[in-house]
Amino acid sequence: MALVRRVGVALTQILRLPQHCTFSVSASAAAIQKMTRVRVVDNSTLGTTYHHRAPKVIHVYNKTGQGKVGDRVLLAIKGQKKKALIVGHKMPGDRMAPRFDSNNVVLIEDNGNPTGTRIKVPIPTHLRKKEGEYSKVLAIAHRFV
Amino acid sequence: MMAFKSVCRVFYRRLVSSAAEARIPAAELRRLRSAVFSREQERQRALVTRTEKIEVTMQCPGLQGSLLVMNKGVSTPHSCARHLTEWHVDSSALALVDGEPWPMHRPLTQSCSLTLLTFKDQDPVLVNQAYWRSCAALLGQVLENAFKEEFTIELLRSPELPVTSGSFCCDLVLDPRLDAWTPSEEALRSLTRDAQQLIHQNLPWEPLEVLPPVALEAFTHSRCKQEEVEEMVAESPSGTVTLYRCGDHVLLSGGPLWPEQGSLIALAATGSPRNLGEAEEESRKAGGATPSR
Amino acid sequence: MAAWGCRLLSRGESLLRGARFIVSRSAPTAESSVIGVQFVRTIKSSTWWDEHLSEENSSFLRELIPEEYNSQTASKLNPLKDEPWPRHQWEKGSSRVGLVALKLGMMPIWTKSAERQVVTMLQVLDCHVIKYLPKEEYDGRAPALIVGGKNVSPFYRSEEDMEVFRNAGVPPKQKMTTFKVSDNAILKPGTPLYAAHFRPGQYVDITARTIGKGFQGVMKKHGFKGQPASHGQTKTHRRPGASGPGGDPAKVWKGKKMPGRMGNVFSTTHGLKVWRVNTKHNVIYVSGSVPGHRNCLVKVRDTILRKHLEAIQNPPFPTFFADGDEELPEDLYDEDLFQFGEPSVSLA
Amino acid sequence: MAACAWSVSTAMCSLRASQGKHNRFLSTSLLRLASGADSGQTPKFKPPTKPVILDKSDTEIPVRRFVSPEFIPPRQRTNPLKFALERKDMLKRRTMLKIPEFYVGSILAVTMSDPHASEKTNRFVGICIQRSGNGLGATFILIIDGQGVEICYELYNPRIQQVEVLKMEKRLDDNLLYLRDALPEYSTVDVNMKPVPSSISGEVHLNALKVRMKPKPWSKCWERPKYNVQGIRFDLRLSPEKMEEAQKWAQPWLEYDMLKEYVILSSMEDIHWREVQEETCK
Amino acid sequence: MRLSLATLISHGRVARRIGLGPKSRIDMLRNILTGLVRFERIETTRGRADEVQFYAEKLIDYAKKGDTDEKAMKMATFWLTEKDLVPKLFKVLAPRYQDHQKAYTRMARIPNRTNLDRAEMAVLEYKGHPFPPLFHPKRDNDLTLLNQLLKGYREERARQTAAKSD
Repeated sequence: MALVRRVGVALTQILRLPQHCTFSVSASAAAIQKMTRVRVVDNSTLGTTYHHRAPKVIHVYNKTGQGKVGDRVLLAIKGQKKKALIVGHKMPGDRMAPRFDSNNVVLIEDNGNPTGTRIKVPIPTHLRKKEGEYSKVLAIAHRFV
Repeated sequence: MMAFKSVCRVFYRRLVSSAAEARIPAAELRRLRSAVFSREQERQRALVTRTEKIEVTMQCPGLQGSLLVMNKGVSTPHSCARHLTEWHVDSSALALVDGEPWPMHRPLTQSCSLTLLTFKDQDPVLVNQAYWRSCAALLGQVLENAFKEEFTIELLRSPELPVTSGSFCCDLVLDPRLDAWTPSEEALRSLTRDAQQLIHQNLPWEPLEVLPPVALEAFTHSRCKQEEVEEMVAESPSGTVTLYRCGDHVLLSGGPLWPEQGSLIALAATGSPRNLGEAEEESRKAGGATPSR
Repeated sequence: MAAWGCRLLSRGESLLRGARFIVSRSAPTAESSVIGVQFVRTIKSSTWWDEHLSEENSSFLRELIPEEYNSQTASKLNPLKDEPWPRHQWEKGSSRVGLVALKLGMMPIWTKSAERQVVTMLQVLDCHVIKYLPKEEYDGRAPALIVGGKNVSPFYRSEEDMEVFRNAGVPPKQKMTTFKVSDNAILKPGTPLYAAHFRPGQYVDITARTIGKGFQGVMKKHGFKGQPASHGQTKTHRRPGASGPGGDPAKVWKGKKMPGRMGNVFSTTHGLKVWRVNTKHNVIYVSGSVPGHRNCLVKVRDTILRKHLEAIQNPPFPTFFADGDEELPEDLYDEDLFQFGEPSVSLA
Repeated sequence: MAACAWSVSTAMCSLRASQGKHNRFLSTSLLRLASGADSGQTPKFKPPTKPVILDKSDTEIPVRRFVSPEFIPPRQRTNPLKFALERKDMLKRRTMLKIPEFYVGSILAVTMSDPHASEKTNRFVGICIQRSGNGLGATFILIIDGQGVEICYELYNPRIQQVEVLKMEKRLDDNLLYLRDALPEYSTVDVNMKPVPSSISGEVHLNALKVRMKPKPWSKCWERPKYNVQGIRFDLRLSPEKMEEAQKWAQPWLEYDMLKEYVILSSMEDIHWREVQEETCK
Repeated sequence: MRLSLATLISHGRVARRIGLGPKSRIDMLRNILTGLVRFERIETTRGRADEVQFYAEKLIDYAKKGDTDEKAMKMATFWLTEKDLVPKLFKVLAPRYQDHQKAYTRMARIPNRTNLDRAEMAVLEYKGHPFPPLFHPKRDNDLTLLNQLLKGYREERARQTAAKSD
């Protein structure tokens, strides 16, 4: 019994540990571009349930092909194509602006409404520049950096 | 170099000009003085009719006891240097004849011992003083030529300042119309430019020892200068004064000057009032001057 | 009251002029340098003073006015043969002289809205006008001024070069450049130029020799794309590819971009904003980067870009004179610039 | 009576000015004291000297000297005038913004104005993992985990409104960039942390903490001798063979190559220290 | 500023490539420096002498810190391959230069080597050694014009600073 409990504790620790980094995301020097593995940070079922293949960016909707905070991307997630919004990346941006340890995206519908109802991680404040388009995404965020 | 300041004192002393003294243009005055100088020089040269030999003993380091046989009244310390090496010709600034400072271009009159002084000697105090005097003389020459024809300028006797004061002086009496004139930056720049161009011409200072009447004749039109001649005659034991000529500028000097003007480099005049403890109202020109040797 | 004083003065001047006229007429040959008392008759031509002023006051004014007159004229008088050149007023379309400056390095600045800008610091070091070239000697259309910067040793200079510097009365310079100026902007050789010639808010063009990079390939030199890294490439990754059409012209066009020496050529960056000017150390802060390495001498002039010409309103013309009337603070700032003595900005 | 109260209050003020952290407790007690003096009708001699003596003993201990690293000019052939002008601006900025002494490893809270944040200011608490740049371009990076976030602050940016040191300490290394690859517990900081008082004299507290790392891959090969990292428990992640292999990149002679040294003269530090003192005293 | 290689070397920005690599370079310099400390005057090629000169000066700087200083001792034991020289460095050379701030060494060019190749040669020596001097240094006396002018300026500056501090 005790053994089972101990194993359980160890298991939960193991499970909790990779919460920060479930997989190796792409290197920090590169921006988010096609085939970048990203982390979905909202609580939508599509993003939270485990799948053997990590979500990947298959298109970036801007002219440069380099996704930054506030850009829309197309994800290949669990065999589906789904739009998402970048809310943080590993590549250092401007000074005085936060840099994250993972490439974070929030799943959105085609009209810009978020799929989930809560965002687990802090969101950079300069995303508010695009308040008009993504006000609903900003509304479900509960922490800003 | 920041410290070397040449000072030109301009006395705002109002000249009580007498009506009898007709004003002569400066160029005319210069020509006149130069003519008197040339005439006297010719006369003195004509006095030497027969070459007499004199013996000159050299006292320079490395040349002790060398004996040169020279011509009396014709040979100068400069010609002695030319008998030695080019180095002596180039670097000698002043001669010491029997212990007396002697300009390089003044003829020797008797058998004597001769020392050629250079700027890098063990004891270059005399040379430094001569250099400082030469700088003041040059500044005076520049100032005399710089003003327009309608203003009268009278050079006074330049006071001797020690080298360590970093400045040399040149006194002059300005036209009374210029009482309120203070030299602007631009005027000082043009003075500097004139000085540099004069230096580049590399004119020699020709010395000539004359009796007081000749000196008085040369400075007929300047009462200050005449007073100065009288003072100098009273000071000198031989009763003569030494005139120097550079180009067509004739001046009086209390001591020997350097042989050429080219040995001064980079003289600059800038205005900076500085009090040396004299009560007179004065404006000063500061500048830098360094020797080429 | 002021008008009254002016009137008095003008009256006095006219009086004085009359008196002098009489002097010169009575003694035309020997003009005395002093207003000789013996020549001046006491003239009672002006009755205005006798009418309106008491005797003491009028005699006082008679003494005062020549003094005033003297000080007014004498301060502008130039007794030297070497006359200063006339200074003109700024008109639209006139082109001023520029400067030679030393590139110190770069530093960040912030605007009032806390935007970061990078500026290059340029120090104006011993900058003087060296020579004036009239229209005929230059190109027949506009006069030019040669400006030099940074004093160097007078040795190792040719006699012809030294002649130029001697005529200007300045020490030899390391760098000399020519500026085409308009007729009203000419300056006398020997005039020093200062950083306050440029004012914050205006735009400048900067010319300098770029840093030499040596022999470089086309990808670095001209930004060609090169060839793929794989897919059957043999020894062809950074090469230029085809150099021209075959067949009809059957030649390589002139000016084809090829590998070769890169850099070490003069280049100009246009339209750099002057953010700040330090008048004590003569430092200009211009936005962005400037060609050339650190400690190199660059040529700075007013911009030729039409859209920035309006920013040049009433500049110091023909240049800034240190002995002029204008007293400048140590630092001149652009109005948008955050000054470090101010409190932190709070953005609303 | 009034004079007595005045003397007490001045003593209090001096105390408050000099004592910094502990002033709250003492000042309240003194306040009570002063009010007691007011109510009590007997104007007996109150000894206000006692706190003053305390003050003296405080000031007698030599204050620790610290010159911010961005004041030291780098080793290059730039005209010193450039750095002098920059330092002048930095000192001017320091008169308006108090930039405290802090080191890599200290826990800081930075408040900056942010037009996009609610309340228009943004406070961030984290560990300083790097100080870089010189002159006005000086930067420092704070790191906080949870979701790993780091912000690179410009020290002289006018947006910065306040920099407070919550905990002053040094770590084993001068650069803590490896915290990015360490377990998150080492870079997690309590946002509502209270400032830990530290003395302004004596040595700075050295936190000899060794961190445990996440499994490889890391952003850099921290085991290589080039980084000379002291604060990582390599034995938990790397086998002795791996550590042996890393020594292939060692260049032991570099330590002795005096050409590579950049000696920051103590006189240079003295000058900057004096400059800062003069400017802040104005 | 972009400097040519020769200027870079003369400014101490880059080192000459000597030997078979960076390690070999330092080892070679160590050997030469050990010889210099032993004999106080050595003859070597110009490039090597120029490189060693910097290290020789720095080693004295360290030695002046005293043999109790850990870093100084470490440097001395590394740079002197023959350990009997370590006491000499601390006990003889360091006291000798106690009054000097820098320039403990002197380098002079000598004619090119002829037996092996035509390499440029130089003599490197520590100042204050017992050997006869290589050449006599010359200096103008302080009565020359420039020295006098500077003296005047110096005194004036001293007076000004004194007046300012009052």
